[in-house]
Amino acid sequence: MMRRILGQLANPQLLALAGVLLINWLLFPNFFRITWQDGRLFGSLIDVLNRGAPVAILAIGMVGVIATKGVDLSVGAVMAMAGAVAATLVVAGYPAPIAVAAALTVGLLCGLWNGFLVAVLDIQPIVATLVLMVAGRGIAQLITQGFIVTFNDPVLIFIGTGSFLGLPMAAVIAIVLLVIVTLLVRKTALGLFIEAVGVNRAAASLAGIRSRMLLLYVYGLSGLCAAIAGIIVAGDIRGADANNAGLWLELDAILAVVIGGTSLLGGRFSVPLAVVGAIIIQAMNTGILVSGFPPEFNLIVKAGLIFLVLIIQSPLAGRLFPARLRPVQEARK
Amino acid sequence: MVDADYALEARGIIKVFGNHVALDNVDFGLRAGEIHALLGENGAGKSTLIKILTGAYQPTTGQVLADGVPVAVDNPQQAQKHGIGTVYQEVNLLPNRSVAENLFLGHQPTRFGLVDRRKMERDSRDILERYGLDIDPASELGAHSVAVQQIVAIARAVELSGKVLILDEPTASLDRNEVERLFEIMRDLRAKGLAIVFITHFLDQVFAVADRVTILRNGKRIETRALDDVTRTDVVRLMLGKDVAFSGATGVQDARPLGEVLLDFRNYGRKRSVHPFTLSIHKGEVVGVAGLLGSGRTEMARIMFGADAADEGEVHFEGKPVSIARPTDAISKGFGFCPEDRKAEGIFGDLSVRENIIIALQGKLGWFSALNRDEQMEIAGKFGEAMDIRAASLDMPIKLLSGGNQQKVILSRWLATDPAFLILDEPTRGIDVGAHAEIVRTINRLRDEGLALVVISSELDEVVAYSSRIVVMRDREMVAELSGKDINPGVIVQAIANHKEGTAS
Amino acid sequence: MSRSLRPLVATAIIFIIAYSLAVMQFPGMFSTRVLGNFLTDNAFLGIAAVGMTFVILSGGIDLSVGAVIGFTGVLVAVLISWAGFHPLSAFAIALLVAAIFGGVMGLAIHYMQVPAFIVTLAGMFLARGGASVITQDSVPISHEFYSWISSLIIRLPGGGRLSFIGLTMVAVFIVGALVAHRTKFGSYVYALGGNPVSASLMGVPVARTTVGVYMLSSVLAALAGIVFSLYTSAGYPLAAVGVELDAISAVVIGGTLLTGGYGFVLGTFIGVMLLGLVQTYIIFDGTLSSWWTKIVIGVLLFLFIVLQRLIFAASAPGEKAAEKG
Amino acid sequence: QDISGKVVGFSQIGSESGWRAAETSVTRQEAEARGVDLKFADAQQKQENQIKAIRGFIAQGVDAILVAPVVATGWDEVLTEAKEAEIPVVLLDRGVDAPEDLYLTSVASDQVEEGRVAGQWLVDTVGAEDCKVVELQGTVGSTPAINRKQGFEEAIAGHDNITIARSQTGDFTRSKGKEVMEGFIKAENGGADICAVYAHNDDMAVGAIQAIKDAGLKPGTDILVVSIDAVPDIFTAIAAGEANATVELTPNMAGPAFDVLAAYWADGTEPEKFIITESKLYTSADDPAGEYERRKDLGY
Ligand SMILES: Nc1ncnc2c1ncn2[C@@H]1O[C@H](COP(=O)(O)OP(=O)(O)OP(=O)(O)O)[C@@H](O)[C@H]1O
Ligand SMILES: Nc1ncnc2c1ncn2[C@@H]1O[C@H](COP(=O)(O)OP(=O)(O)OP(=O)(O)O)[C@@H](O)[C@H]1O
Ligand SMILES: [Mg+2]
Ligand SMILES: [Mg+2]
Repeated sequence: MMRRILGQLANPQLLALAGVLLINWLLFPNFFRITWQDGRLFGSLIDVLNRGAPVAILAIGMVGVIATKGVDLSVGAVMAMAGAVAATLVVAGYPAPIAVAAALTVGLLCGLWNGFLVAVLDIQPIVATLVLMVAGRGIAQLITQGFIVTFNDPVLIFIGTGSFLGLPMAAVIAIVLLVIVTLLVRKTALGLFIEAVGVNRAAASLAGIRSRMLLLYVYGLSGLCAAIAGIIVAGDIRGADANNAGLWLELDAILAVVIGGTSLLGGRFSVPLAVVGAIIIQAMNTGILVSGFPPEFNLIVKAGLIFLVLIIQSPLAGRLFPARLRPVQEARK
Repeated sequence: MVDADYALEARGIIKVFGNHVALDNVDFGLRAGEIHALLGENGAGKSTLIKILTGAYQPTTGQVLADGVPVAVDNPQQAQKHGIGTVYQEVNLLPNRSVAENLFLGHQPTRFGLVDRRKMERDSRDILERYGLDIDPASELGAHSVAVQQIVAIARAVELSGKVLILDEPTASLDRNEVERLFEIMRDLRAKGLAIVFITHFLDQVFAVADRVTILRNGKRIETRALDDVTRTDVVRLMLGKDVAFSGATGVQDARPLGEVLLDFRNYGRKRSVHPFTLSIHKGEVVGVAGLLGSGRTEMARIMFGADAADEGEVHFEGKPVSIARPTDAISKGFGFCPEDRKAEGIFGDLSVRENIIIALQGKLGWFSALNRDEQMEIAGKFGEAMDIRAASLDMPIKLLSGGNQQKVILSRWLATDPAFLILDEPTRGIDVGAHAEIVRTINRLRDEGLALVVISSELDEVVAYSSRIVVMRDREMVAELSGKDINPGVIVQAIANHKEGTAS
Repeated sequence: MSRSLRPLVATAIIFIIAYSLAVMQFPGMFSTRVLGNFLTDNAFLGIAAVGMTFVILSGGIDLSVGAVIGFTGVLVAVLISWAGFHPLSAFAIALLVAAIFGGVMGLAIHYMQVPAFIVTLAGMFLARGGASVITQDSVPISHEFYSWISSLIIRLPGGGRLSFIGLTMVAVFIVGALVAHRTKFGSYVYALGGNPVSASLMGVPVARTTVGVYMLSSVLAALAGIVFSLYTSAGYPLAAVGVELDAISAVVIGGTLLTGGYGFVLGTFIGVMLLGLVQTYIIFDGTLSSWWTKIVIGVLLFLFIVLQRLIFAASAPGEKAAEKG
Repeated sequence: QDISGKVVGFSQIGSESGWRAAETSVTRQEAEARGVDLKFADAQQKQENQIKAIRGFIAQGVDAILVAPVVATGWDEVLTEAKEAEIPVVLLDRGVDAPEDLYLTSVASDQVEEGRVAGQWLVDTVGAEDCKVVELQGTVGSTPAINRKQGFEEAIAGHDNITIARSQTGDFTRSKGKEVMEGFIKAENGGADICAVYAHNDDMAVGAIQAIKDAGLKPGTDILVVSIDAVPDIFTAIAAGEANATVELTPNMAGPAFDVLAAYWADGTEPEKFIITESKLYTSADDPAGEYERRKDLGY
């Protein structure tokens, strides 16, 4: 038992996270300092959680999609749409719960639309979701008419910037989602079915798995997660910025999932590790910020990180490292 | 053992996958002008050995020699340069490209540096003609049946084999005539001095063409002998490492009373797939389905299971009309289906053996009543043992198992759901004698336990052995239903061949 | 008609219909000027899309092309304007750098067995970041060679002009089509996209082909970058952001299957022209906000995909009809 | 002069910020007021799209073209084409590196001056006290980011008490502005060391203000906030004492442009080559609440 837990801790994702945090600490000695202030925790690590939350939430939705051998490129655009819907509704005088519900519904519908294209019309996921990726942001702009729709609704603002038990609300939402989704896939057979569909959809159908419904759910969840992230991001800046909200975040989310060890070819997946992936990305972003690096280098550092993580995960490294450093599944034997 | 006139030789090959030794110090020599059969149970290491000979795998230790000289075969391309042509076990061509391109990929004729398509297609036509295939070389390979694809694969390998031709179960999806033609070509090539490796599970075929035989068991080479020196029983004994009585069953068609009707298909059919057929299936009987390749047996099975929806007729289950429009409908009534194409439709390659076994049961239970790990282990362990599934661990990915063991896993998957009706499409294809007997025994046992079974098989002896009735398919139509004394190969062949010139053998 | 040809024909027919409808509404769109502009304005996109076609045919994807275009523009501009290189030697250097860049991505994809999506995403960050590190400014290029190239214009009656870069694109398409359909390399690319395992067992040099495909894509992206620098006489690190998505859209609209193995270079040409047509139409209309461009392109993508789905009734290779429930 | 019925093409950069959205709607209003048929094309931040749009306008034979160029370089060829087609071109809000005879005039603010005004305000405000400034840059490589940085640095040059301690890009957006500011606060001793934040646009400043508040500090007092654009939301902040100063960039570039065009069409009057709009500084002394009301319907 102990060995198994140790084995799990020694996986490349957590090692990478530790590495990034260590570098941050070297560059910025106060990185781990956390203080209590105005009823909330305050510090760079908390920022990592808070800022990483939207991508983590996207990754929670994305990981299921990727496990079914799909990908959802539309999440960034769906974030923009959800934010736009929530903001325009509260500005038009609707109560916040209705605005939030409407935004979530829009996200869910977008997800189901993607699921419909993938599951029913059998369109390759990249293309299917490319449609909403392109059109979705346009629709979001149509809703806001291109303006940043600002609001002062306390509920939305709380979702974006409030805190609960000292933790930023965004991080709390991400953690709750992580727990719910992890339980949902691991305590039921959903996870197994998702993996089965990802590995061999034809065989899954013949084995009595309703792969169409499953894909609909999975994409629906991804859309829902995107909407949640969209509301958080809008609440954070007290405004819906259809142009920039979630821009290119789909790539970060996919990256997070891949860093989390889920193959883009579908199959085995892990929700917690995808979230770890999101945190790694954010830890690096925050590290660049606090260490005072010139901004021109941001992208290069990011590219470097990707290669680093990929090299650690690749089969090549498997041969160089002792077996116990390799991913969990193999090490378990 | 060292023999200078070996055209191709493997010496001291050890191949380890993870912690599984697939080949253990194997020597294998191939002379020019011989047909050398390579035999062994499923998972004995035959395919692995030839993959090493052809550069698809690298040996952990050991050497490959051509004409007595050590050579490095780092990839299949180099093997081709050494004049080795190979048909791998699965049809491994490119369904998205034309037939001609599949034949010539890698060595297309060129003019001014560009591929000369006209010449390529002309040459292809000539080549295919030798195999009795009259198809448009420019057509997409994927549009043709598995059998045609198999022949194209063989033709390609023959074209590439300047010196050595390797055939890993090439006959699995061919009919008698096609097999005969393949043998002619093999003999012809042998006469021209080629060295040929032939892997199959059909002992008849081995004795029909091969000169020598090498037998592998559990990754070890057991024997290499001239075929003249051995008998069938010797071979089987060597393969299994023990004596087995041939289950050369002559049919248990004693007039056992049939159970009550479980399923009743009435004018059941699907346009452009299967003509409407009428068939009732009783509890405790095996209905065998015979027919030539492409006669629509698989399609019939698929609509019975709801994998394709029927658009005509009706079906009654236990006397009541039901709708079976999708596999879940069928499964909820206790159906099970082992598909013909194991790799594409049967196994979940990356999932564990355990998950592969429990998945249908779990599908039936639904998401919320998930089996926990221990329950899964118990179920998988039970069937693993009952079916004698040989896997290092139930947690290893099923894709690492040999074909026969994969088939047993899929059968276990359905048995775990406690089915009332099983459809088995070619359950014994590409399976060794031991596993074969195992599966036939299982079929018999299930029937005796009161299950209804539909079994599709191309091996007439086998169908005859366990079927209570036999349905014959031809041109996507059910043309005969045989029972009682009619259940013998002769009658079946008659029924298949009826109105067709010269197919009866 | 062969199955894989049908989407191509459908795309071509739709282009003709769409263009006719547009001309009916705005007769000005049927002029040599607009037609000439189609070639010139889409030259860099077209060239990059040819590379993308190869990548997609091989079953991969290349997200780095937009960044490589931007990087090449900056590199060329800096070499010419700051370091005083002759444009031709600057071009050679840029193409070489791109070849190495693409080659490394290909090596990583093949030997590290990492999905192309991720490797080229890292490549995108690297190239874009590299460009901003070299300069953050837009660097103008004023060299007589550039003016000379710009002056190479065939004037058509009716105010139209066939520019050097437009014709370059046409040439790249022709060569691309020849390579794809008439060379061994081309057949290897299709083989890889069809089934990499089979391809390898059939003796396709998988490593070399993979590296070659990404090299080709990067080199063509660099060529597109050069064309872009000729087009704007400058190098700008933020140039061509998101062009990879336009290129992918063009390839998809042109009837190439994103899973690889099926498609035509010519289809991509029509795809590029169709995207250009949408933009030109919206410019002619002149009342639509930018979000309508996005929505229309999204809708178009959708229509095409569905249409191709209907025509190309069989599903992706390997996943046959067992889909129910 | 009456210019109604004229067809004018407007190639806008995009709608990436509140200010730009306002410019678009003001341009539309101005066109409508004058009866001009405005053809609008939005380039989504891409120069290639702008070139396409201009070519499209030329092919349509419009009477004039307005361009808000996304970058300064690369316009020679397409402007030459416009000139050959005898279509006057007016540049809005940014200049280009092209021969001056290729366009009629350029209506723009002086972005370096904007930075300078902001910097000067800071110099005047802090006097001789030491002041560590953190800077929120615009999109890396964009012209306004480069110019506004330059102007600000010019203004504080020679005042050794004022230093730029940290400078990162906030991509001109609120959310990035907020995130970057959070990082700055952590890096600078919980914000205690920061004396002022200079944001290249108001959107980032609004984000930064929230970050400062979240850190338990008072924006406008503990940390001075100065930015550029003068969008409505910053006036709300100034009125609340959370921001200190903003430099106006007027969204009405089209008004002067149409006036110039009207004169040009009437009798071929060649206007001045550069029409510079005013870079006016607004602080709490300038009736921020009133400014907010004046602007809130302009479409920011
Ligand atoms: N890539 C692989 N990784 C791990 N184990 C493998 C791999 N390929 C084969 N094996 C294992 O090696 C053993 C030999 O397999 P091989 O495919 O050579 O058997 P075979 O004799 O061809 O069997 P069959 O008659 O079923 O085709 C099997 O136990 C199989 O599980
Ligand atoms: N006359 C024909 N022309 C073209 N293709 C055919 C023809 N008959 C059958 N086929 C194709 O051959 C394939 C094999 O058919 P099917 O699977 O029904 O045969 P089967 O009797 O089950 O044979 P098997 O022994 O392979 O299971 C099918 O894909 C079918 O489309
Ligand atoms: Mg084998
Ligand atoms: Mg069959």
